[in-house]
Amino acid sequence: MSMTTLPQEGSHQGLSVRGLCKSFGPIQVLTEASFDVRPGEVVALLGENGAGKSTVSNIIAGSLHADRGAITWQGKPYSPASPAQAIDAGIGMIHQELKLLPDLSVAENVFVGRMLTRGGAIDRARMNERASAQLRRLGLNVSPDTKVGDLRVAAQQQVEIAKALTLDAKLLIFDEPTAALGGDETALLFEQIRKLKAEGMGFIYISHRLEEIVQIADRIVVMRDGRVVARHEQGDIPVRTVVEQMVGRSVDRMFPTLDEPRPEVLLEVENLSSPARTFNDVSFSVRAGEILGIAGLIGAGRTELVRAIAGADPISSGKVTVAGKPVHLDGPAAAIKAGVVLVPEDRKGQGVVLDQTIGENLALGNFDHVAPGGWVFPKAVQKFAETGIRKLGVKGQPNQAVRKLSGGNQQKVVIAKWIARPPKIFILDEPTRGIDVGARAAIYDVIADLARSGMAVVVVSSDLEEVLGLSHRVMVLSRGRQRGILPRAEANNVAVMELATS
Amino acid sequence: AEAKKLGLAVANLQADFFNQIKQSVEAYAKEKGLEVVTVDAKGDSATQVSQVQDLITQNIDALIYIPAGATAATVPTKTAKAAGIPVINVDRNAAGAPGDTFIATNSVASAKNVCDYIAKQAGGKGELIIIHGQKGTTPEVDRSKGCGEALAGYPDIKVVGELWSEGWHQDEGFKLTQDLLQSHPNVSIVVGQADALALGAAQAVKVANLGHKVWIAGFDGDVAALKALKDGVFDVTATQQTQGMGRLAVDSAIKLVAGEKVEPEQLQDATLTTKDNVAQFIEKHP
Amino acid sequence: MSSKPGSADLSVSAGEPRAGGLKPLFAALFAGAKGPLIGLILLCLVLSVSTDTFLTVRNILNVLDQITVLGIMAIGMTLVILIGGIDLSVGSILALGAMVLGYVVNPDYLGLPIPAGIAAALLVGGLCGLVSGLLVTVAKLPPFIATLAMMSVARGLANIITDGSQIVGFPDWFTNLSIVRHFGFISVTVGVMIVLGVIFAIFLNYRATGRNLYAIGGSPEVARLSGIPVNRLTNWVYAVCGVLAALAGVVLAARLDSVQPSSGFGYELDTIAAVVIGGASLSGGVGSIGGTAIGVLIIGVLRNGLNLLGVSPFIQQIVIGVVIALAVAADTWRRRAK
Amino acid sequence: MSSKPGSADLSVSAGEPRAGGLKPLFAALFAGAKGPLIGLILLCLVLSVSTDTFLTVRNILNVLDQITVLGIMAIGMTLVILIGGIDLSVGSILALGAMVLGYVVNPDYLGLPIPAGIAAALLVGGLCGLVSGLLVTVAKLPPFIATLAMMSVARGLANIITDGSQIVGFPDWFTNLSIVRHFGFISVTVGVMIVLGVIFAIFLNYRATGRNLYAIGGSPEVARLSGIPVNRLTNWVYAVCGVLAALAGVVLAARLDSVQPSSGFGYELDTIAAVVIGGASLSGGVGSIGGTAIGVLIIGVLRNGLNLLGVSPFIQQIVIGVVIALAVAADTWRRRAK
Ligand SMILES: Nc1ncnc2c1ncn2[C@@H]1O[C@H](COP(=O)(O)OP(=O)(O)OP(=O)(O)O)[C@@H](O)[C@H]1O
Ligand SMILES: Nc1ncnc2c1ncn2[C@@H]1O[C@H](COP(=O)(O)OP(=O)(O)OP(=O)(O)O)[C@@H](O)[C@H]1O
Ligand SMILES: [Mg+2]
Ligand SMILES: [Mg+2]
Repeated sequence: MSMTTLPQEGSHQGLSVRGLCKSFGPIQVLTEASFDVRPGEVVALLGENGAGKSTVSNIIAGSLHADRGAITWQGKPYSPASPAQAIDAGIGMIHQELKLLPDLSVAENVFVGRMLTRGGAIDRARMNERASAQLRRLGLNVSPDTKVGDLRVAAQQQVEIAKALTLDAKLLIFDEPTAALGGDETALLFEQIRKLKAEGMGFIYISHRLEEIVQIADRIVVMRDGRVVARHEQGDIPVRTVVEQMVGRSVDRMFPTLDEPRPEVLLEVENLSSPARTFNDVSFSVRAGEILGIAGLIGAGRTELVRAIAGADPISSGKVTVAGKPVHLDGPAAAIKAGVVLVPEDRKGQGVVLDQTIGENLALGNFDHVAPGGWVFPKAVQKFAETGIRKLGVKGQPNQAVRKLSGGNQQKVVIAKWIARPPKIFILDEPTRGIDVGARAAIYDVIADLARSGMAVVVVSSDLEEVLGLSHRVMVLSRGRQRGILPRAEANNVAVMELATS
Repeated sequence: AEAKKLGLAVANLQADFFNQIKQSVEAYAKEKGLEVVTVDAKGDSATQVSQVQDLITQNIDALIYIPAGATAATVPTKTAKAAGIPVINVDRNAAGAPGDTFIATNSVASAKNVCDYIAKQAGGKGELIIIHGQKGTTPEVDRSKGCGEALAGYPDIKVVGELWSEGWHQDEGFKLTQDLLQSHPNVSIVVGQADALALGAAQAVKVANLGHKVWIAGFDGDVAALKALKDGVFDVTATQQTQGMGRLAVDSAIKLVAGEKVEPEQLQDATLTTKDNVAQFIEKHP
Repeated sequence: MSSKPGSADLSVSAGEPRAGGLKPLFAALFAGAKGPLIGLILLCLVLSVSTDTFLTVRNILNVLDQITVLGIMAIGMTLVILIGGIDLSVGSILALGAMVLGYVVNPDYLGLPIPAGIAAALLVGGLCGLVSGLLVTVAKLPPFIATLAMMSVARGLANIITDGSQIVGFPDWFTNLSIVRHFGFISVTVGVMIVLGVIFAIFLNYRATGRNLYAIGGSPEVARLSGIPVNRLTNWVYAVCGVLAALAGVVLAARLDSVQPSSGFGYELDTIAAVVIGGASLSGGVGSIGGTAIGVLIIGVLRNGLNLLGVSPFIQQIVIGVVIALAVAADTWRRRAK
Repeated sequence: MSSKPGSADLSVSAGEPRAGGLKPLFAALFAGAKGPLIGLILLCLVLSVSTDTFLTVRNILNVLDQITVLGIMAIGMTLVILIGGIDLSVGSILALGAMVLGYVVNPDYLGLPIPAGIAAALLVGGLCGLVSGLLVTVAKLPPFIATLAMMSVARGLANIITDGSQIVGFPDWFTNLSIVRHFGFISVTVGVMIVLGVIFAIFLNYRATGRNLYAIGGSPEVARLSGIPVNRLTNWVYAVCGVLAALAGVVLAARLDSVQPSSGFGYELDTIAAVVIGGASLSGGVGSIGGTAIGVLIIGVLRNGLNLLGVSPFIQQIVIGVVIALAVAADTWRRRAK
C-alpha cells in the first residue's frame, strides 16, 4: 500500500489538509484525514460509499465544520465559516446531490449568488451568453432561459458543472459530476478540466467510475471508513489495486455468471408509444429469469419508457402484458399490483422520502406485506428493514433518517425496498449511479439473484460496461425508437454504439 | 325629489342586532315600493368606506349608514354628503361628521335600567361580574357607563371580576364566565353587555352547578334571546327597537329626499324586558 | 442523533423516532413536540403557583370543556397538514354544520330527531371537505386557495339557511352531552374528543394508511411511485377534516344550546396554530396527534390562565404571542443543546 | 419543454419565456399568473356588460382607491412568500402603525407634525417585521408561528396605546392625500401604491438581490451554498413587509380620517390570498409583483362588482369563493390544454 509522507503543510500555493476529524453525534465519519492538492493538478478522491469523501469536501467548501484538524490554502490558514467565504477564497464545489433551483432559468442557476450586473441592473444578455457558451462547451444545447426544472437529470448535472466552471475559482471540488452523464458528455467535461488545469486550477475529483480516474487524475487519494488509507503520486494505478485499497479486500470479479432464462415470457411490451413521442412504437418481451439491458445515449427515451411500463407516466398507445395478463397502466399502484416495480432514476426526488427513516422508506409501499390486516407493528417493520439492510449491505440502522445516509447508501435503500415483495418484473433505471465498486458488485449479484429466482429484470444504464456485463440481451434505443435487440454474444461496445447513434 | 333607491351599509350582519335592522329596512322598503341595496362591512370600517363608494356609484337616493368598526368613521358620511346624498346614521354617529339624522337607542339610560333592575332583584347585595363587549367600542363604553351609574346606588354589591370579549360572541361569554366563576364561585349577579354574552354566561352558570340562584342580565333583545328569556335562561334584557329603528330609518330617508325636515337625533328607548313582558316582544318585535 | 451501529441506544429522542425499532409509545405520540411539551408543563407550573384556582379539579375539567371544539377540529387539521395541505375552511364548516343541525332539528324548521340532524351536519361537512379535496386533486388548486374558496362558500351557505339569524333551543338531553359529567368528571363531548384523539393516534401510528399519510407529506411523488393512491387519500383526508369540523359545530351547539352562522369565525388560524405549535411542519410529513394535543392544551391553558389571573385583554394578546413563540422556540433550544 | 436545439421557436409563452432574447417584460411581469389574468379580464367583461356603472371612469378610480391598502400590503407579502415565508402579522402591524401615527400627531397626545408621525409608524412597523425575521432566522421558528406571535403582540400594542379607543381627526391636507385626485384622476395614495409596485417589480426582476430572493425561496440550502446571505436577506424581507404594512396603516388613516386599534383585522388572509391568486407558491421561489397586482385586482373588482350588481351579502360570499377558485383553476386548465 503506497503511503507517501506529506510535505510540510502550506509548503505550496495549493491546499493542504491535515488531520481533519469530524463526528456526527456519536459516529466519527472522518479520522485524521490528510492530503494535498497543488495548483494545476487533479486529485482523485476515492472510497466506498460512506467513506467520508463528501464530508471532507464539504468541510473544504465551507458547508461543514471540522471538529479537529487544519487546512492551509495558498499558504495561509484557512477555515471557512460559510460557503460564501470559501467561494470568496476561490474554492468552489459541485455537490453530489444536485443543488439547483428548479424554478429559475438555466442562466440564473449558473450565476446564482453572483449575478452579473451592469449599472446596478442584472445583465441578462451577458449572463445568457456566458452560460450558453459554457454549456455548449459541455455539450448541452439548451436555451439559457429554460427553467431548470424542465431539464432532465443529465442536463441539470451539466448546468451544475457549468455553474462551478464559471466560478472564478482556483480550486474546484467535483463530487461525482459524471454520475448522470454519458460518455460524450464526460469526455467534454474532461476537456474543460484539462484546459483549466493548464491555467493552474486545482481539482478534487470524486467518482465511483474508476475507469475515468485513469483518464483524468494526476494523483489519487483513497479513503476508507473516514481515514486516508493510500496516496498515489500518479493517476494510472491499476483499477484492481485501487479497489482493493478502497474496500479492504480484493474484488475478484465484477459481474456474476448468469443462468439461462426460463422459457415462459413474463413481460410483453407491444407497440408502446408516449403522448410526447419520447418513445415510439417500442416492442419487446422478457422471459422469466432473463435480464434485459436497455442502452442508449442520454435523452434516448429510456427513462420515459420504463416509467410508462411501471405506470408512472401515461402512454398514448400500446399494450403491456405481465404473465399473460394485460396490465391497466393507470398508475403505479396498478402496476405494482400486477407485479411490476421500478427503481427510479432520480433517487432523491422519486426514490426515497428523505426525511423519513430507512425503516419507514423500506416499509413504504410494502405494507401489504409488512402490515398484516393493515396493522403496522414496529417490530415487524424493524425486522423487515433489517432484512433489507442486510441484503443490500446498507450502512445504516432502521431508525436512521435517509437524508443522513451517503448517496450510495440511499440508492441501496431504494433497491432494497422492492426486493422482499417479491415482484414479477423488476425494472432498475441506472441502478448503480453513485454506488461504489464493492457495493456495485453486490448489487449485480442481487440482480442476478432476482433473475435466478424467476423474475424478469429490466436494467437501464448509461454505463455501457454494466449493460453488457449484466444482460442476457441488450435493447438499444435512439431518439425514442427501438434500434434493435442484441443477444449477449453479439452485444459489444461497437455494436451498441452503432445502434445508439443511428 | 322622490326616493327610489336606498343604500344600506350594515356594520356586521353576523350580529343579530344589525341583521334585525337590515331585515326590517328591507321588508319595510319593499312595502313602500323602494329598492334597497345592502352591503355588509363584516365589522371593518375600511371595507365600509369602499362599500359606500360603490353604493354612491349606483346612484342611491339616500344612505342608511350603520357604522362599522370600533366607532363611527366620518368618511362615508362626508363622501355621501359631498355627492348630495342624505345620510341616516343608525346606532352610531360620528362626532366630526354627523348624519342628517341619527337613530339610536339611548344606551346609557337603558343599561342603567337593566343594572338597576338586576341589582334590585338580587336584593341589593352580592358579588357581581361583568362580561364586557369588545373593549373601547361605543356600545361597550356606553353600557359600562350606564351600568356603573346604576351600581353606584348599591354599595353592598361588589364587582369582583370583569373580562372583555373580542367579538361579542356567545362562546366567548361562555368561556369568560366559566373562568371568572373559577375564582369567584360565590357570584350571584352576572351582567352581560349583549344578549349573546348573557346567553353564554347563563350556560356557564348552568354548567358550574353553583347551587345558588345567579341573576343574569343581557342587552339588545335579540329574537332568539327573548325566547330564552321566556324560558328563564336569563333574567333581564333591554329590547332595542330594531324593527322600529329600521322603519324609522326608511321613513326618515323618504322625508330627507323629499326635502322635509327631520330631527337630527331620534333616540329610542330600549324597553326593559323581563319574563313578565317578554311575550309581546316575541309576538312582535318592536 | 443516530445511534452507533450495534451499540445499545438508551436515550430515546422524540425527534427521530426509532421507526423500525420498538417505538416507545411516548416518543411516537409526542414526536417533534418535546419542546412545546416542556413549555406546557412550565406554563402549568407557573399558573399553579400564581393562582390558587388553576390547579383545581373543577378548573381542569373546565379547560377540557373549553378545548373540545378546538381539539376536535385540530385532529382533522393534523391529518391535512401531515399530507402537506392546509384547511382554512374549518371555521366556516363548523358554522355550516351547526346551522344544518339547527335547521334539521328545530321545531320551527324541519323538527326531525337530533340524530338525523347530526347525521345531516356531518354529511354536509364531509361533502364540503370532499369538494376542497377534489379542488386540490383534480383542479390542482393550491390547498390554500381551494380551502379559502370553501371558507367563503361554506360561510355564505351557513348564513343563507336562516338569513343570518341564530337558532336557539335544543332538547335538554342534547345540551347535557356537554354539561353532565359522567363518572363524576367527564362530559360526553370531552369523551368524544378523547376517543377521537386516541383513535386517530392509533390510526396514524399503527395503520398502514396512517403511515402512508406521512409518506404523502414527505414526498407525494415517492408515495405515488410506491403505489399509494395519493389523490384518493388526499380527498379522504379533506373529507374527514370536514366531518370533524362539522362535528365540532355539533359540539358547540350542545355547549351553547344554540347555533349561529357567525360561529367559528377565525378558528382556522387557531386550529392551524395548535397543530403547528404541536410540532407539525406546514410542508408536510411531520406531526402527531400527541403534539397537536399539546398545542391545543397550550392555547387552552394559556387563555384560561390569563383569565384566572385577571390580565387585561390587551396585555393578554401580548402575553399569548410571547408564550407561543417561547413554547415553539423551546424545541430549537432543546435540539441545539444536544 | 426545452426548445429543440437549433430550431427557431417563434411562440413566446409567458410561462416559459423565450430563449436567449430579451425576456419580454410582459412575460416577466405576469409569470405564472396568466390564468388569473384571463380570469380578471373575463370578470371585467362580465361586469361591464351586466352593469352600466362598472366601466365608468369614476368607478375604476374608486376600485383603485379601494385596493390601495391591500395592494401596498400585498407587495410586502409577495417578497415574504417569494422567500418561502408567510406573514400573518400584517393586519396587526397595519393597526399598530396607524395608532402610532395617530398618537404622535394628534394634539391630544404628542401633537407632532405628520411627517414625524409617518416616520414613527414606518419605523415601528419595520421593527415588528425585523423581530419576526429574527424569530425565523435566529430562533428558527417556523414563519407561521413567528408571525402569528407577532400578530398577537402587535395587536396588543396597538390596543394599549389608547386603551382600545380610536383617535379621530387629521389635518385636511393629510386626508386629502387619499381624496384629491391629481391630474384629474390619481390620488397621492394610489400613486404611492403604483410607484411602489413598479419599484419592487424592477427590484425583483432586475436587481441581483431581487433574484437572490427567488433563489432563497427555491432552496435556502442552495442559496446558502451559493454564498447568498440568506439570514440577512430574510430579516430584511420581513422588515420591509412590516414597513409596508405600517404604510398601509398610514394610508388607511388618511382614508378614514381616523385610526382605530381594531383595523386590519383578518387582512392577513386577504393579503396572502391576493398573492397566491396571483400565481405565487406558498412553498417559495415562484411569484411576481405583476401576478400580485392581478390577485389584488381580482379581489377588488369582485367585491366592487358584486356591490354594483346589488348581490345580497350572503350570496356574495358564495360567489367570491367560486370566482377565486375558478380564476386560479384557469391556470391549471391553460397548462393542461397546452
Ligand atoms: N448529516 C449527517 N448526520 C449524520 N451522519 C452523516 C451526515 N452526513 C453524512 N453522514 C454519515 O457520514 C458518513 C460519510 O458520509 P459521506 O457522505 O462523506 O460519504 P461519501 O464517501 O461521500 O459516500 P458516497 O460515495 O456514498 O457519496 C456516512 O456514514 C454517512 O452516513
Ligand atoms: N422533465 C422533462 N421535460 C422535458 N423533456 C424531458 C424531460 N425529461 C426528459 N425529457 C425529454 O424526453 C426525452 C427522453 O428522456 P429520458 O430521460 O427518458 O431519456 P433517457 O434515455 O432515460 O436518458 P437519461 O440518460 O437522461 O435518463 C429526451 O428527449 C428529453 O429531452
Ligand atoms: Mg458522497
Ligand atoms: Mg434515464
